[in-house]
Amino acid sequence: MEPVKDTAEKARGYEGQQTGSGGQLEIEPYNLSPVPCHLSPPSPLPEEIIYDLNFATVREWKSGHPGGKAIAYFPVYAPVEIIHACGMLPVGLNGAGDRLDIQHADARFGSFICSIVKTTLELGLTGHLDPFDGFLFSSICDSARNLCFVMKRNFPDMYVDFLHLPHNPETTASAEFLKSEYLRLRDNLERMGGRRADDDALRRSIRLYNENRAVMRQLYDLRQENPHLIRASELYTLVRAGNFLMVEEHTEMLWNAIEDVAGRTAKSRDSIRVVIEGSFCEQPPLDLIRLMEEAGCYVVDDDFGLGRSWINEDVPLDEDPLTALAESYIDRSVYSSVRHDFRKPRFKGLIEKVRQRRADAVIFLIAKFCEPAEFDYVLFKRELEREGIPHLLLEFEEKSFTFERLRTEVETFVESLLFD
Amino acid sequence: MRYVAGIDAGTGLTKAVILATERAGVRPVVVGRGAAKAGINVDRAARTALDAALDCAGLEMIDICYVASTGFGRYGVSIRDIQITEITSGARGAFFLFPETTSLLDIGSQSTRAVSLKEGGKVASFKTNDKCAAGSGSFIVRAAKYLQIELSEVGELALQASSPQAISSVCAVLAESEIINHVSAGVSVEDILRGIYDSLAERAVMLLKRAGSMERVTFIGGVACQRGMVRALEERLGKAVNVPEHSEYVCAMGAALLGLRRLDASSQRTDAGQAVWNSQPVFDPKELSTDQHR
Amino acid sequence: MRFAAGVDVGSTQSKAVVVEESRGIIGRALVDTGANVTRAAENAFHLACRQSGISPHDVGYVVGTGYGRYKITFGNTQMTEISCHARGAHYVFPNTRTVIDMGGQDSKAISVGADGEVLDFVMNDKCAAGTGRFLSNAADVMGIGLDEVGPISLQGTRPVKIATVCTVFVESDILSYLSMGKKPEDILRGVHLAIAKRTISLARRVDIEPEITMTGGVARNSGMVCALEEVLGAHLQVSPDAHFMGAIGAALFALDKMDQSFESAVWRTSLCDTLQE
Amino acid sequence: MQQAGKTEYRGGLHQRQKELMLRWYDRLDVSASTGRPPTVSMMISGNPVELLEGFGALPIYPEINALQLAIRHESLEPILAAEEMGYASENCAYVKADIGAWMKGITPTGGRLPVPTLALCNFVGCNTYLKWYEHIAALMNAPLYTIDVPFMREDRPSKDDVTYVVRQLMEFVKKFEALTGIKFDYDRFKEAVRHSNRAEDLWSQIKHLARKSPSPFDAYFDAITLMGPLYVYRGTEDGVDFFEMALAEMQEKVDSGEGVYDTERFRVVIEGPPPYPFFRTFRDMFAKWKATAVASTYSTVGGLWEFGFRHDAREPFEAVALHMIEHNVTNRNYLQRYDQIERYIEDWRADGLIIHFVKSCRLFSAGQGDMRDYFTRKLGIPTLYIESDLEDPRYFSEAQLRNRIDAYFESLDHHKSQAVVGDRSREQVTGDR
Ligand SMILES: Nc1ncnc2c1ncn2[C@@H]1O[C@H](COP(=O)(O)OP(=O)(O)O)[C@@H](O)[C@H]1O
Ligand SMILES: Nc1ncnc2c1ncn2[C@@H]1O[C@H](COP(=O)(O)OP(=O)(O)O)[C@@H](O)[C@H]1O
Ligand code: SF4
Ligand code: SF4
Ligand code: SF4
Repeated sequence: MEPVKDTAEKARGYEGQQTGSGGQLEIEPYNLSPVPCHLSPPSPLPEEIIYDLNFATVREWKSGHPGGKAIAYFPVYAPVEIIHACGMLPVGLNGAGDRLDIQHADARFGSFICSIVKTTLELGLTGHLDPFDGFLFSSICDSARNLCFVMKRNFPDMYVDFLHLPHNPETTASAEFLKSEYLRLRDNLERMGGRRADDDALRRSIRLYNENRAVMRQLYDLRQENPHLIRASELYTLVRAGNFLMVEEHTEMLWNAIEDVAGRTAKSRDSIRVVIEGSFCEQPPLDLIRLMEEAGCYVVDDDFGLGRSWINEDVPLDEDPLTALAESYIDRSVYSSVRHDFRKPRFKGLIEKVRQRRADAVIFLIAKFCEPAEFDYVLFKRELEREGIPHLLLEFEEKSFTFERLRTEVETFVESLLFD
Repeated sequence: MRYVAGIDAGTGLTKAVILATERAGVRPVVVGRGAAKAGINVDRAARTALDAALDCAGLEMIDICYVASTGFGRYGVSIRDIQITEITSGARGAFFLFPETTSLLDIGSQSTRAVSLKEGGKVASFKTNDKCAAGSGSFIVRAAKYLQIELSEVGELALQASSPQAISSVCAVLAESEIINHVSAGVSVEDILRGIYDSLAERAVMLLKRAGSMERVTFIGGVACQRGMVRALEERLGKAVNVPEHSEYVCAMGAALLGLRRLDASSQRTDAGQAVWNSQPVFDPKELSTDQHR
Repeated sequence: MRFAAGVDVGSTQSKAVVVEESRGIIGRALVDTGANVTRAAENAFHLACRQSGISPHDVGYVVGTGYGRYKITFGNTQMTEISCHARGAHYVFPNTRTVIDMGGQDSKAISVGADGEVLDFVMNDKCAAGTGRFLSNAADVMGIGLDEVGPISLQGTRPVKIATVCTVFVESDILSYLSMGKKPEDILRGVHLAIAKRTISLARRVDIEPEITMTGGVARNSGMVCALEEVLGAHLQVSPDAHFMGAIGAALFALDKMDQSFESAVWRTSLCDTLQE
Repeated sequence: MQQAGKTEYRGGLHQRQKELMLRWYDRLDVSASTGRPPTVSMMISGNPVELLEGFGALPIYPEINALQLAIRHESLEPILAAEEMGYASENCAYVKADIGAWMKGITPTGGRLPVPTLALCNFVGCNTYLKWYEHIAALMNAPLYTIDVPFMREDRPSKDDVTYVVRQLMEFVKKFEALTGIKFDYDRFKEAVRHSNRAEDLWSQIKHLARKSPSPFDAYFDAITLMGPLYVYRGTEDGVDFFEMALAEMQEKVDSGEGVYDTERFRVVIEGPPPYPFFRTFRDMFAKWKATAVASTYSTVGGLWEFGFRHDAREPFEAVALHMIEHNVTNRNYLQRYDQIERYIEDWRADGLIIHFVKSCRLFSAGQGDMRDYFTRKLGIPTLYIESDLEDPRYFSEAQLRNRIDAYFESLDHHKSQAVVGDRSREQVTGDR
């Protein structure tokens, strides 16, 4: 396929550029010490992994696991444990960033639709998703839901499934319903060639993911304390890389990173501490994240790609595993604009986050046409204003690459908080 | 006497202002102004504008202690000591001229910005039209070109409108065909222009509302020197707005003011909060974003 | 001898074409539309007649098309430019199956049947992004004549990426590229490619099948044709009359209207029905 | 015989519809000051209006409020008001109009609207509903309950799906009992289900009359007039009477061979909601070509009955649950919608499909390009794709739409003239029936 070479080149371009634009920051460009994992040396940087539209990590895993299946899930709240327990590789779809020109998908999805929906279809239509054996969507928003069925029509030979995540946690029926939904998924996966995911297998997977999430939380805490030691873009790529790796490998990668960060010294800059909200699904370009740091923001918390880290605490191991998973979605999951829980409004969650991370401000980094996030902004805004927390709304598209206007806005925002 | 320059590298015009002040704490005065058409070379336009301002003030480059740049091309001004966004500097400039200002409207050639201010002329919140150029100054430039009238006459002509004709198209470019329709339907140029101003004013008020308060509006930017627009805006707001003389220079002046503060701060005290502006690395947009793909 | 004419009143330019009974084109004219649409249409029509060496009174039937078609006071009826472009393209290149039309304010793609009838079509949105206007603007900003932008862009080897699609915002993009020291030809090439991608992604909504004919004023821009071909990976037919295609189609419809020997009676009746409204 | 220019059906039926709707608004006005009867705000899609009958409660449909504003050209003001609050220009304009109108105290009739006793988010397909109700609850200070309805991700709903919804319906009943102190009247509920069954049957028969040539009514523009009573009065005797009257009138027209226009030149299927702010203008664009919509997906948002589903009084809760899960267009997946349209085109004998892409409604629109692709490429059905909005007048470009619609019919005309030359007789025969 034609775009293959192009992408590899671009990935290298990014690598070179990391030092280029960051050259004036005090922080040394971050380098992973070689991870002793199953990847062929030299092991790729997380940044290469997450922007690799050819999914080299997936191809490699598959060649190492003959007959193994890879399931791509649309960004958020996917029960990766179940896929893992079936002996499959769960892979989070990130969209395509600015690495792919949308040529076909625009025609299928018209205006007013967010970019990730289009790039996902485009990836499929251009054959980039060939390494996968199935797609998993869930009830996060109307666009994503319709995408699921458009994919189903365009890829009739693929396993395409849709999970209905409950929106009414007030009723006890919802956990039961979700369990039945998870059971259905498990059976479907088994039918398409997965291993039988019995309770033991499920528990094993949950344990692995519990550990992974714990390390991730640790990294986030570390960053909150020392935002000058670990850059937002760095942490971002590290966490994101988990979408493409087997969970064990990723956990190891994170442990290495923690070690590495602990050994760093840098002097802290006078920047404002911000929480980033609204980038849970479509991902902002890496340069935009960098730009925010350069403009004087320390990102102390974010919801970038809730993909992996969406359960706040450990999933209990002493219960029936599927019930434990279902209850975890309902009671332990991270809030976002596409998870609905009327027991506790989202804005409370945001205010809590701001306080806990000692942030000065909130930046809403919202994908253009992401309706759930746009709706929530109204209530978030109301509440932040009541609490006197400054905030800024920015819109991005994953495929944008010039940020003059955004730069002006972020700089002004920082100036308004720092100047005098 | 100390002289500080502010340079606003806009998309249409590059403007420079020179401020003079005896010592810290004394209200500075504007001693020179100059402008140049922003062309391909931002730096050259900045120098030309600054030279014009220097001429006007009867000064030499060597007299300038500090240069603050602002505007779209702020990173392109090589002689700058600091760069500030046009929103921050516009707010300062407006506050300097009209201390009662609660909100600021700045309509330039491509962008419209609404800012709400807090005490001291600081920015409380702001909104810009980032998705679409509809409602900005180029709308008028285009219309003037199309109707074959001088840009400087547009504002006055619109004041003579008797029955304004609404323009519904949101797009600066597509509005042309609507204008044609009106012309061929025999609508007078005055009425069309007023219609354009009404639609610009509507968008501007919308933006102001989104940015926050609208109590005391100061209107700056190139479009503010068009009286028809001021009138349309006042009618829509239902109250008078402040329009400074030389409205297009307000951002440059605001930048100079902030530059002056910087100068005072660095010569008098160095506390951490201020030092950031020195320690903060100056990024050149060239190094970022666009270039990396090549 | 009787004649028929088609007048295409576009947003930017008005075109008129006169055909004779044997369907040969005998005159064509192009004027800027400007502020007075009706006058522009008249001017174009009269010029075309003069060029054909006939008097406007010799013209038996006039079909108006284009965005200003309802303003043509002397016309006998109107057709949409979609039908007209399809017809015109089919007349010039009988094997045409797809028409890509780029004008001053809109771009469209039309899928054409064997008889030149419209099977399917798409048009761009209510936004000037990615149209001929975009190009004229870019030309203005860079101080280059409209005739030159295409040829210059062809010399570009390392096209820049243009993110903005807004015709107004593109100005500042161009300026910042210029100030970065990018070469004008690379910038223009970037602009052309950006529009080409946009247009093709629109055009993919219809079946793009060979032969593909490009029509409209932008077809005169060799750089754009080349960019479209590159993005599409297919050859485009461009007639020297590309700009007049809509007017040609309209003139042919006008001829049908007069021509008693036109086979499909039903087609004509239904056309008459349309006219009555 | 109707004139070509006269495009809207106005008769006794229309009058009756108006009366019914005004009466409903009057009762809401009374409730606003007295608190009686209690009210439940809910969504049209798969609305469980029968349950309210069990309480003697009245429904409030924010969607109807919003569309009324749009039809009266009053939607822009509330939309702008909502945008000032921070809503994005892309957000569903229904929500913005409804919330903006609430904040500004604008109502469709000028009467008052009560704060709902309960904001019931019957989540049937559209994720925007969830946001809408969250906002209604927050801004109006109304108690909120959500009924989460599993999406149609497989061909048929599973037992778990039905149980899940039934349990929530029961919880809603308990919650509403607690809120109002009114005891749920099961028999009245059953009675309402029985009425619904009858009204649905009549409605379905009416829709099937559109299979005749000429169709006695326009299943897009005229059907919308009939949809109000269907949602508000379905479970009542008034509703049944209304639809009996409607069926009789339509049948009469069929018997006399009367269509929407003097001649029916085109039969089309329309997908997507109409542009309410320009309802008339939009309709006239079709009238010009004497094109009748013989079926539409939009008229099935509240329920899809023409393929056989009826509420079953023997298992009333299950019936309500099934209606919510399976038998309305919003909770059905995209591929099921393709099937539905395909059946319309075949069984209602349509010449083509018109897709109206509504910018701010992703439920309908996300993926309509693929739908277009499917119908043109896979099935070879002439399809027109147009864009505007159902509520926001700013997205309506009259000249552009007219251009597209004209071009579409110009080409459809050509198609037909080619195909019909030998086929005229068939139309004649069916037309005479
Ligand atoms: N002589 C003039 N008379 C009236 N309006 C003018 C004049 N010169 C410029 N303008 C208006 O001012 C706009 C430019 O405003 P400005 O604030 O300089 O923009 P920017 O900062 O983006 O360059 C032009 O688009 C035009 O509408
Ligand atoms: N000589 C030329 N070279 C290149 N492009 C041209 C030339 N003349 C016209 N154009 C392009 O054609 C466009 C007008 O196309 P046209 O089909 O006449 O549009 P419309 O029908 O809307 O008036 C202009 O905007 C311009 O970009
Ligand atoms: S970015 Fe937002 S709108 Fe798009 S798929 Fe994700 S949640 Fe849905
Ligand atoms: S509508 Fe006009 S001004 Fe707005 S983005 Fe499009 S071209 Fe630009
Ligand atoms: S998005 Fe569409 S279906 Fe959902 S509430 Fe809005 S208009 Fe209704």
